[in-house]
Amino acid sequence: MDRLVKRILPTSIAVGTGLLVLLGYLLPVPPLASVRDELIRWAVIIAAFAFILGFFNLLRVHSGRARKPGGIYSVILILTAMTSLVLTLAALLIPSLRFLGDWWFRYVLSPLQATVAGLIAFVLAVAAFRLLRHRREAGVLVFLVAALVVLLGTLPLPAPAGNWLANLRTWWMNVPAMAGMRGLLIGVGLGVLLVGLRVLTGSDRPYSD
Amino acid sequence: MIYCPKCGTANRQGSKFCNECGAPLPATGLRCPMCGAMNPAGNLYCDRCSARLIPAERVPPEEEKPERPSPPKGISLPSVPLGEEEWLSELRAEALDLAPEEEAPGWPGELEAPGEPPTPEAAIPEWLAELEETVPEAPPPAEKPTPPLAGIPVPPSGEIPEWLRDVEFAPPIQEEPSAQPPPVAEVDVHAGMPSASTTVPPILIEGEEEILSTAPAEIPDWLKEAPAEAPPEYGGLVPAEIPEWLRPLQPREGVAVEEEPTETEGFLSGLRGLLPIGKGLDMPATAQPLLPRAPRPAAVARAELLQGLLSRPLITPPTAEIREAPRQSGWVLTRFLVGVILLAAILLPMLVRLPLFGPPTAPTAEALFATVNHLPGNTPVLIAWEYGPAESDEMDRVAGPLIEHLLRREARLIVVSTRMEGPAAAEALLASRLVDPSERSRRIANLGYLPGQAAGVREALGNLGGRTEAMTGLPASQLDIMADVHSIADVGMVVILAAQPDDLKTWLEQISVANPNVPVVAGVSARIELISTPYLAAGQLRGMVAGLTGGAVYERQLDTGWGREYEYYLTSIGMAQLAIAALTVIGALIFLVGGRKR
Amino acid sequence: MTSILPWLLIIIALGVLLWTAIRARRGPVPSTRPLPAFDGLPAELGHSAESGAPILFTLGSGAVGGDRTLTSIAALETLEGVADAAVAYGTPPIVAVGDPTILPLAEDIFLRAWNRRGTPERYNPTTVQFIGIQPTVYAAGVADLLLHERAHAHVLIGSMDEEAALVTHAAEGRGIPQSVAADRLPALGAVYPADARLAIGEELYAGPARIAALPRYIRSLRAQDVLRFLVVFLILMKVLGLW
Amino acid sequence: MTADLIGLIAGTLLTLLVLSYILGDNPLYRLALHLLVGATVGYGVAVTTVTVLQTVLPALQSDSPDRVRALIPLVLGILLLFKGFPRWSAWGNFSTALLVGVGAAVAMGGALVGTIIPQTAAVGSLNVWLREGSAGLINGLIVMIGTIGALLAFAFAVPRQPALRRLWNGSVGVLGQIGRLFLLAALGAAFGTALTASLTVLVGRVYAVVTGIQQLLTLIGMSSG
Repeated sequence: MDRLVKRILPTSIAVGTGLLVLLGYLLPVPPLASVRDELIRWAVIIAAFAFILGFFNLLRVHSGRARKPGGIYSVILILTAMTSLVLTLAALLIPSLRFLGDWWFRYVLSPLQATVAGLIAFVLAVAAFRLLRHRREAGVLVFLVAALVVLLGTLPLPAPAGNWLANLRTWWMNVPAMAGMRGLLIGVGLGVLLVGLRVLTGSDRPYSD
Repeated sequence: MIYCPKCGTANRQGSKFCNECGAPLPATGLRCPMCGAMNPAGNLYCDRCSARLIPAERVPPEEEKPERPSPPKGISLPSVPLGEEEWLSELRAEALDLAPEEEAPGWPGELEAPGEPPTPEAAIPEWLAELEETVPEAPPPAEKPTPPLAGIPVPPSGEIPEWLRDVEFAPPIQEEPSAQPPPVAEVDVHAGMPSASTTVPPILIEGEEEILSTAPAEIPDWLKEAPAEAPPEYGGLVPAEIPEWLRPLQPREGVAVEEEPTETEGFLSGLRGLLPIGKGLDMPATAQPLLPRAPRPAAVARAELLQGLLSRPLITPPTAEIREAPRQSGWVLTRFLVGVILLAAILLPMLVRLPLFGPPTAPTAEALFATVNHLPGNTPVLIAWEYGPAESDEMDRVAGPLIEHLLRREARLIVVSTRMEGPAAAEALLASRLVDPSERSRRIANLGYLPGQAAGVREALGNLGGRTEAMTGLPASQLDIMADVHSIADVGMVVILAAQPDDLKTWLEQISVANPNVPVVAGVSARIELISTPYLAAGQLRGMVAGLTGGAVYERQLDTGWGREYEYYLTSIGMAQLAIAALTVIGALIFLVGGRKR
Repeated sequence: MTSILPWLLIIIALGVLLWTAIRARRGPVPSTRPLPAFDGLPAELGHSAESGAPILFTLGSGAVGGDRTLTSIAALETLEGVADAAVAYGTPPIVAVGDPTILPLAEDIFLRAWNRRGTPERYNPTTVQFIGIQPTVYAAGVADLLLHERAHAHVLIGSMDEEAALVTHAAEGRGIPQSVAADRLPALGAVYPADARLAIGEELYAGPARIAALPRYIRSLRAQDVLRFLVVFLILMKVLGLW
Repeated sequence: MTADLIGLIAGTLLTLLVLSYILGDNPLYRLALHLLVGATVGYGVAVTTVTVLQTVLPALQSDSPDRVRALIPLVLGILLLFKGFPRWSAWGNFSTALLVGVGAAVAMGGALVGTIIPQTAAVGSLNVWLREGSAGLINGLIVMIGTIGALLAFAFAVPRQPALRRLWNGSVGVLGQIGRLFLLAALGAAFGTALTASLTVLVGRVYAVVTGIQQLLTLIGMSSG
């Protein structure tokens, strides 16, 4: 019984659904394709429940951290999470309260998210400055050149230098970078393919012991 | 399972070479408990001293489970048989010469002395030493058997004093005296979750009567069987030598004697007090009759103290602070300077006008402008709004002019998004670009968030009419602007606003299946320009606005009031890019000349 | 042709897996090249046990159930490879996940590891931490962990984009040794300059083979190599107009 | 109006707090960050919950086939919640198994149909190169060599027999070295584009702060004067 619940059934579920969905991709004929989409829809609904797990994990972690020094941040986080949850739910379920959700999204969520995204530019700049500190292979020069070409190529610098750089950038994007990107993509595809095969043959079972 | 001596990989029983590094594998087998000779796996008697290797009631593991993955996955921990036999044999050895000095007062000393599994402090150095000479291929702990307390599952074999086993290997213990002790490997792999979750392991030592009862059964064992090892020292081990703290636990005569297992096979048959391999497991059954008279309070106190020590966490984290690596020279400074320069470069153009850059050029954007310009009025346009607030600072300026152009062309905008924040982000921009808010219901239908990536998109494309308007909550079929739009087939144009490569790919793939001949254009982030250009070349995209530059070009063609903002932006970004390029080159030179720090 | 190609690839891959499985019995198998990003991990684990400070694992934000599932699975398998030893040494890592669907799978790894140790009661439900949904927010959250929690080393393995730079930046500032394995171009571009041992692209999928070193992982690397040459062959055929 | 005013102030302030990270990690930044994490998680949970309810509930009210179709994922979803309790965790295995199975297939399908085959085809499509004449041909060849090289750069196997190994290093090894350079070319380009994109965002934020402050000043000016 134990084995059945913990091992055999899950494995058969994973392998079965997996094969069905894969079939749906490889020969997208009506019955298979619709089965595939149905299963994917299920996965979406189940994944939504994972959000609840995640939410409680977050609360658990931070309620634990709230007692440690610096716990004030965790307290703030929990409070914000609750506020955000309530406001958004209200906005989505009660049209008359929509303005609350919109306000929250527009003046709190958006600026914060956008600014953190902007910080990426800064950390990348720092990384660029320290590029040669850590990487000492010959290839790093290629990286350096590529970064500079792309960086300066986007600038609307006055002609002729501007045009020349822009063309160089376009060429770089479409030829050397393209080659590297394709090699990378195909390689990753192969990696994915094999992990997938391991899962679909039931030899890898991340969902059970 | 054979563990490669070179790299520690777990190889299946019987392989000659390591699957990982190809090194030849030792023909592992059981080590004879008597003479220490290695015997081929499956031997019943030692080749050298023909002592029995495997207890009669125990089937050699490899027969039970020919196909076994390595018990502890990962950095493969020591091979089970070896580990067991080794530290046990040394345990016996130590026990002999250390027994006397147990008289010495001071608990810790006493505890460690009789070669019971070393405490963490003792354990760590062993594998640490390994770690020092780590070669990439060789996960160190693989090579030496680590003492059980350092966390290697040791098979539930009889040699270990009972009370210790309770502490160590709770799950493997089976209550049935008859049941054969499963080889630990099996416990790990299969019983792994089941066994432990079902049989709740005995709390480290519940109730001292367990100790009191079991200790007598066991302690004498290794004391008594000493002669089998080295007769001369026997004198040194007369019961008189039993440390004072153990004396109360000493069994009364008679009980212990009938306790002793008698070997029935092998040339040792008839002898008593041999290591009862596996026998020791039937403790609970035999425990009852053994209960001694009410233990002396002193004994109880000691037993409790003993428990206290044993029930401490297996490894007490050393007090050593984390190695707070010295901030790499000038990290803070570098960071600060780069930050200041960056901010300066961005702010400068907003304060003083810098006629630094010529007008931006973006042929693709101009092409797209032409395409949209020829759009017949009142065309339903499906907009895949694939960006959230994190990208909206860039994407709003890519999408803005395009959206405004569409609105001017009197198009009907049907917005969907596979991003959670998509619909809200869309509302924000639409509000800013829609001249007359009352127009909204006639111009825009925001059909909201499509969960499920590709599948969600497929579903939506097939059934646009079946969705609900996110803002008003009305079913799409009731919106007059959706009156004649039921699926992708009724849409005159598709606009993909994407900041992530996957989103663009997903939409293009799905649309090419659902309705190959609807024109598709895109407004993309500069980040995915590289990945988008092939689609443009292949004709899957009829036009594209890429990055702020593209947006600016489009804006200029459209000539709305936003031109100035774009000018600021472009100059600031240009300055920042120049600054970063300069920083990169300077940094490169510094570190090239200065060489690697640290 | 194009329609049968997927089948061809799958069948050949399966064939290689089977063949190597049989062949693994006798004779040596060619070794795989070392990958510093992973090979240093066991040592780091030991050092972390020594210092009592955990290793921080960043598993990225690839949702299980979506099209980045297998990247996350590969990351999880790599994590499982170190779980047993980490648990045995008594310093389980901190695992920061960026998508709730990875959470239960990552938690199971440590539940199982503690069960194998025979002390399930020592499993700590906050070993795996859900940091945030939106990738950038997740990255910033992990960076904050790195800056303010006791972490001995940092391992980033999973599906991320350029926001990964926020994380590596933090680790670098703290002077924490780190390994990064990413398979998406933006992430790779962003972390390449960082002070980290790097595993690029499909090397990420070799993580389990280097760490857990189970024969099945190594076999699948073989198959991957065979397919690699098949693809090269296909490219050449295409150029010659034979496909 | 007042709501928008408060919002404007709040937004500008929060932006400033986050931007302060540029000058160094500090409590204000951490405050803003924790606000952000909380806000996004709360928002996400709310949106997903509502979306699921909207998709599942109607189906549940409808007749048999649809109800079953909605019920199965619902049950599996609830089972998934068992993962929150270590004791009952095993009951969630069904749900995680389905997620893993479906996800694996989706990813594999994408990799096969969406990446490996089209990309392979694109690399070797001679006719496309020739569209741009000789230059196109040269570029095409460069792309081909680069792609093959990049692919071989990842080769994991290393033959053990010395002779074979020498041969290997001579062929695959060399191509791999070349490929590595192309990989780095792509990485550098990715770095550049990522930098450009995130710079745009950063500039946007700085711009937002500046304009925000301007607006506030004007508002104060109006109220005072």
